[in-house]
Amino acid sequence: TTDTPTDGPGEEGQTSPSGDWFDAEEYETQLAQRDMEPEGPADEPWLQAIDPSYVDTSQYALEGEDREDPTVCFSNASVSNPWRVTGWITMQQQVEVLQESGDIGEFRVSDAADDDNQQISDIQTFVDSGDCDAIIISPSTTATLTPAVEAACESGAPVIVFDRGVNTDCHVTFIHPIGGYAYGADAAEFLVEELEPGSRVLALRILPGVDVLEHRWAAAQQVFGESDLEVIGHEFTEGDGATIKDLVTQHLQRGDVDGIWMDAGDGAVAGLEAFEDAGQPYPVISGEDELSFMRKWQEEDLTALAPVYSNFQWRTPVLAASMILDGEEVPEEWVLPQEPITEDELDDYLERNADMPSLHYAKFGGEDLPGFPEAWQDR
Amino acid sequence: MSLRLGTTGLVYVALAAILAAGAALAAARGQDLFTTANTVDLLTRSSLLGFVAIGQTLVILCRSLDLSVGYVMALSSVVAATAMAGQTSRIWLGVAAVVVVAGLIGLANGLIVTRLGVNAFITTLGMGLIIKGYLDTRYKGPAGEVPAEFQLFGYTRIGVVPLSFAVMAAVAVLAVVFLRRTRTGVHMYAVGGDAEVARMSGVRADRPLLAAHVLCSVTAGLAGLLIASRFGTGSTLVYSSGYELESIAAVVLGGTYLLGGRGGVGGTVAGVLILATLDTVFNVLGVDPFFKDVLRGAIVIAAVALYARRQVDRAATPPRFPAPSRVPLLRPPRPPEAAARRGGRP
Amino acid sequence: MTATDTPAAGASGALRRAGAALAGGGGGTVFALLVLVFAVIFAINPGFARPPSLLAFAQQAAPLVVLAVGQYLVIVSGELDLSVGSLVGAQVVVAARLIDGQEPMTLPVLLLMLAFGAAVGLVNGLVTTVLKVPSIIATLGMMLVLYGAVRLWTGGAPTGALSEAFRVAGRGDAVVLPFIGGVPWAVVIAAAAGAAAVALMRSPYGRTLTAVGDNATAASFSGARVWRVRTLAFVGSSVLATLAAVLIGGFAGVTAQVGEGLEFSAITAVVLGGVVLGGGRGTVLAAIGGALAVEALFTLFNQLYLPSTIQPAVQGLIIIAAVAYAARERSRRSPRAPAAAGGPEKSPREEV
Amino acid sequence: MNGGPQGPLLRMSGVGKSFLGVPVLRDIDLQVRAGEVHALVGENGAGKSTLMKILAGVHRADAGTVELDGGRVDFTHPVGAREAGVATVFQEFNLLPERTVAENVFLGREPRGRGLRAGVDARAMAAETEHLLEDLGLTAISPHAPVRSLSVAEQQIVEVVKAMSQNARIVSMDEPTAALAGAEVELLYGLVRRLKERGVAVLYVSHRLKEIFDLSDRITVLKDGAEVATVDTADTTGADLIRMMVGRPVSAVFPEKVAGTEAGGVRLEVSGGGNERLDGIDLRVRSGEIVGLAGLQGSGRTELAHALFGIDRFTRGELRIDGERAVLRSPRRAVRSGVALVSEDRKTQGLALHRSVLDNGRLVLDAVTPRGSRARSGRLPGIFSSLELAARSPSQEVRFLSGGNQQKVVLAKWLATDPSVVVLDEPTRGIDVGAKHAVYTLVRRLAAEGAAIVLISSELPEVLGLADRVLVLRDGRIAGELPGGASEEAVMELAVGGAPAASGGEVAP
Ligand SMILES: Nc1ncnc2c1ncn2[C@@H]1O[C@H](COP(=O)(O)OP(=O)(O)OP(=O)(O)O)[C@@H](O)[C@H]1O
Ligand SMILES: Nc1ncnc2c1ncn2[C@@H]1O[C@H](COP(=O)(O)OP(=O)(O)OP(=O)(O)O)[C@@H](O)[C@H]1O
Ligand SMILES: [Mg+2]
Ligand SMILES: [Mg+2]
Repeated sequence: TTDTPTDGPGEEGQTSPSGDWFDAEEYETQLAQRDMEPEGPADEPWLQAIDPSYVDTSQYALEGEDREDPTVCFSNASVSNPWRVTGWITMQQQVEVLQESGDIGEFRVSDAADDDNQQISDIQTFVDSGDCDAIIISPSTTATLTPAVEAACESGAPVIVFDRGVNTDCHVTFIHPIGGYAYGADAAEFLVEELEPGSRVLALRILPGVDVLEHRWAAAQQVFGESDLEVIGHEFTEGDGATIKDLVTQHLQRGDVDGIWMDAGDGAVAGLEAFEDAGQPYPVISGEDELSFMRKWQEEDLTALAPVYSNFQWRTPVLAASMILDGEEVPEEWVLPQEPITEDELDDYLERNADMPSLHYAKFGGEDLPGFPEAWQDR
Repeated sequence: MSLRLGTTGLVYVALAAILAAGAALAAARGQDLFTTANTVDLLTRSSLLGFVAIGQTLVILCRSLDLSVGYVMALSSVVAATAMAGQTSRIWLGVAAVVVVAGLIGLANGLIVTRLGVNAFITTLGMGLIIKGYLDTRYKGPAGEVPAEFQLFGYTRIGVVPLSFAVMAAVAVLAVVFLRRTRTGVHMYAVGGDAEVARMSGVRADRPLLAAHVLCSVTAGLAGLLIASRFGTGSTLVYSSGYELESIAAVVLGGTYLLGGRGGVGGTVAGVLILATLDTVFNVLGVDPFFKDVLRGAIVIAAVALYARRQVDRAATPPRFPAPSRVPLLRPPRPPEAAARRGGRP
Repeated sequence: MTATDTPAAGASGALRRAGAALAGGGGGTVFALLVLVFAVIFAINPGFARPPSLLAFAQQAAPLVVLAVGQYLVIVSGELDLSVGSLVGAQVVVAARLIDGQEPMTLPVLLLMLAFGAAVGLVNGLVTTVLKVPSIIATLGMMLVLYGAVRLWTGGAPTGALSEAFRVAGRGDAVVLPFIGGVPWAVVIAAAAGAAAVALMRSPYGRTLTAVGDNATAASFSGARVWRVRTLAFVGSSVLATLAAVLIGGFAGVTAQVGEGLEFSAITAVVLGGVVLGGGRGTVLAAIGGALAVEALFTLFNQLYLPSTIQPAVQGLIIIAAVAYAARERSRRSPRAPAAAGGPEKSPREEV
Repeated sequence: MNGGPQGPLLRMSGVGKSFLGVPVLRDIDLQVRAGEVHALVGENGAGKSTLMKILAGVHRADAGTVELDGGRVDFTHPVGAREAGVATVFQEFNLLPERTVAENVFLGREPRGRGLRAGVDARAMAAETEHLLEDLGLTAISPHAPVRSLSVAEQQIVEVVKAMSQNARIVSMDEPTAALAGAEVELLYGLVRRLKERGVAVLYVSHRLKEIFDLSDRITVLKDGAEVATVDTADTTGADLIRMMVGRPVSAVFPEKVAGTEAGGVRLEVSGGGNERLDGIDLRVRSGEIVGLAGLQGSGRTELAHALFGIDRFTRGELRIDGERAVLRSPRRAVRSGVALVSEDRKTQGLALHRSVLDNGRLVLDAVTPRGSRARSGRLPGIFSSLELAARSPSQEVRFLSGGNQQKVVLAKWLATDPSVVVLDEPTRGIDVGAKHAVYTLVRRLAAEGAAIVLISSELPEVLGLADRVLVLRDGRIAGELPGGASEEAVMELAVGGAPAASGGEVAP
């Protein structure tokens, strides 16, 4: 026997392996998507879709007894950062609702702890077990998970991919917010707008080589390249506050830093503290909708923006699974809205999340779930 | 001899016990540990770590250590995928490139350790950093493409046995033969046991150590090939998966003495299987991923403590005057046979 | 023989020994490296030579210095502690969750952290000494357990917040001196920890610790309780890791990744200081020098605007080169085949 | 064998060697003929081992030449020496404890099979080892046994077998009898004579003059790295040799009791002591008394020493120190009760080799009584000088000292604790005449100061010459007691169990 996916790795997708991370077409598309009005219920952004083209899923519809308590399997890349933890809680809450209503039966989960090979095995195990009526995959890396996702598709169960993509379109739907280019551009454009020409901007990145993060930086480079800002450096921090503070402190020793661009909000506060400790004025900064950063922003009245990589997307896949098993049509590529939080909205979001822990994400989108707010508070 | 066998035997007993316990726990939850899916999963998990751990065994036998294996894996997967460039005709080119590149890294490690006298811990840690720097700078993410035929390596299976596992097992057998039947292999035990004694006995102590480092890197390269074949591309980020420490844990779990000179590949394979079994069992039981780490840490410690305990017991000589006494507090190892010949002269 | 461990016979003797140490590998290499790195930094950026920059550097280096001192205790006794990174992470996360921004909780939580750190060290030590699990495995296991347990407890991501009082140690200034500026608490604390360690290593306990690392049997036959001596070293390492956690948490607040990889930095620092893995040789001052050198290298890379992706490669090269240089010097000073009357180097744990 | 009567098989001329700039060998000329047993004697640190190591390719000479059979050789690795036909039994143990006897014997030159048995041929290796052992009448040792399971004496024999199996033209042995007692020494004699018959040149180092005179044809005396003389054994006496080695006549081999030494109260008392390896040990040592412990290898002397020092404890019976009942659960307790143990193997049990002389001297004080350690260690320099320790400075690492001086450091470490009971296990093993004398004097002085002393030695004259009483151990039990100055035959009779003392009785000078 062989478990090899029959067709080779797909040609299209967000990235060609080994290619440069900047894809002009995709970049333009994402920038345009920012301004499009999404379809779907306005108060349920996780069900909205931007410019969707629907696919028929009747082939996956389960009838009668089969439809009762179907098994949904979820292969998670990891819960190794606060963003994923928040999303994972949201997803579990959503699953409870669906289980209550009988739309989903068993919810089987495997967590690959950021190990691609592990996740391939996890998916393989789901496929081999033959129990899964739908398979949800949050791939840990785009290119490497492609063969496994293809194998999952071949099992016949509907496959739902979310967050990061894969280089194939065999899945029924691929759910994601607009994307990294939009995120990076939002942040960079904000800095360009708020800073004087010639200002010095420091970029703080988490890791190299992760597509979502590389897209953000590629877009930012594009935007900065067309501006008059001076990018004095980009550093990898692994999201560690101490490293961030070290690095920023060192840059401050060598000259002014007027703006900070970050590819994720982790450790933004530590970066800002470096300015405090050095007795320098705060920079213009783009962080993320992580509450620690937003609270700091409010307290210190910063000039800041919180770009958002919509955390509420974690609700969508299970809902989609339920829809697919009902045979309802879903968007082929389910692009969720992704809007940065601006100064005007700051107070509102902080109020709504007043009791949430500091590493919680403002746009987590779970306020209407029955577990709110305890589930997110006592993790 | 008997001790080596004994320890290896114990490792397999431990493996059987863990399998049985896992199966029982799964059964209690109404699940079957030995389904095709789970068995394939278990064996597949083992093959990747297995390659790395076999090589690691060789260096540890020589009283060295290789912390660069994860980075070599990552680099090898990229080298393989870029060399193959998606073309079937270039598969062997890719394999050869990996063997050469990995071999050279191993050679560098070995030369730094033997010629420059740098501690292996630091050498291989430093080498890992160097490779990481290269990978991060040169490649921004996955690179290259592996032809579909090569993916067969990662996905084909014969019955429940994945091809990759069969290859790993074959490499293990080769390693066992190598350790028993070649001078270099035999001398690895000597160098690990006592490098000075080996030297004084006319063993060129550098050679086994060099060979071990080269072979260790090459097996890490094989693991990189497996990665490439399973991912369909080369992945730079594999280095963060912690294979270096996990392989050391597998080797020690397999009964090989961390300070060299004792142990073997047979035990290591069992050690790898134990770790894979744990993972599979945890998966089947749906254990929280963080709790997995807790359990894994605790189980590895407990298992190694068990071996250590047993070795202490085995080392004790049968008493001349048996008495209902406890194990003495501080007893240097004593020969088991000494009592029989006691009083007599050679 | 090490220059710092014996009370100097006389000033000139001390001077001569210090000179010899500097020229001749071992602990000396690291100080030479340190001087070299700083010379380059000053050449690139003369502004760095001003006290505020140097103090900021010292503040950043403080946690690693503290960790290196702890790791030194364990390494010189012939063992290794891989759990410190995880422990730092765990302690910061625990502190944040328990304090949760409430000032009055600071002191009780600090005490609790101290107890927790000591307990972790105790377990590491006892597993290594009494259960005879090699320390690299024992502490690797502890690393996994701590990593998993803390995340299990907090649901994967840190919650809560540190109090202002907690953060003073890592962030605040102890005194503000004229001309020099604020001297950070972290620097004072690290210096105190270093001084205490130097004193400790000169005390009977310290000397016994080194002897245990050199030859555990001989130490035990001389009446040392080897298990206790080593276990205390592990406790020291964990307690110092706790102190480092206070400094790091104080310096930068809580993040999910805090502490990751610090064990290797600390070991690198110690080894760079010429302390031999396997025990019995090397001084605590050299280990501190190693920590400073590691930090100085990072600073240098930064000053050079070295692309951050290349930095690990350069770091790897420099570490290997420095240790190779020290090893060469050492072997020049003591012939390679030591099996003559001087005795074979058959101490059971020569090198890991 | 070649080499012929016409020229020496081995000719070393003008050989010199320095370590760290300190010359340890100067201008040595040495010629060894085929079929000759050539002894090399000298004090500790005279350079005997270094000379052998140059021949064995372990060290390279800084100056001079080495010729084998008229051809110049310069070995850079021991493998070169072996290929040239030089086999060496080193002073230190040189076996891998985890490997089998056969693997050790063939280490570095494993036979390779052909065809199906290509690669290292373990079977051939075992068979050949078996054959070798049988040939030498050593059937008790199995080629498959891990070396770790052999007694020290057996291990030493394996080392000799390993050297003999190489069919070498020159076999050099560095103190091969240091760990051997009577019968095994005899066995070794046989081996050496056999080599001699085969025309092999044997270079033989020993501190035991009796062996030198029993075995050798010629003797070369080294002193402080220089050659003093080469003499024919037949024309020499022991006194001559000692004079040449020491450079001064040693007044009496065993110093007399210090005047005023008197046996006082019982300091150490064991009644009915026993554990897994000892049984029915009754022992009383009074202050000022020296009690010797004799016995064959493996008779349990070290075991008893360990039991007295809390390393292994007595599980039966009672132990009293100065009249107080003591349960010695660890060496630490023993030290606190005033017991000191000069252990059998100074390198693995006595010294931290990378630490300084001073640190080693302070070791026990630091470990056991940290409080007053600084003050009491102030006495160490005095102790060092009273032992005539030859070290460059108190901060020199002890691994750079010669064997005798290392032993003095061990002694100093215990003297610093003012012990009331001193157990010395083979305190003179592998040390030279001068250092031995220092140890004897020290033992006498300790007795005079009121310590109770237990002296274990494989050299019977030593025990008989120093001890007031001698206890003989056999199979873990006390076989009998003899007064000091008893005959060696009487000791051996007890040691072997009533049988008439065999030739094994005549050990040592
Ligand atoms: N590797 C070494 N490094 C430094 N000094 C050494 C070394 N080997 C030997 N020495 C020194 O060389 C001198 C001669 O030592 P050697 O071992 O040859 O003496 P020996 O005659 O064999 O003494 P012993 O009877 O104690 O075995 C001694 O002073 C010793 O300290
Ligand atoms: N800790 C040990 N490890 C290995 N072998 C040992 C140990 N202790 C003793 N032996 C060996 O076991 C045998 C019995 O030892 P024991 O200590 O009872 O004898 P002994 O009379 O002291 O002999 P020795 O002259 O060797 O000191 C001896 O051959 C000894 O070399
Ligand atoms: Mg010698
Ligand atoms: Mg003995």
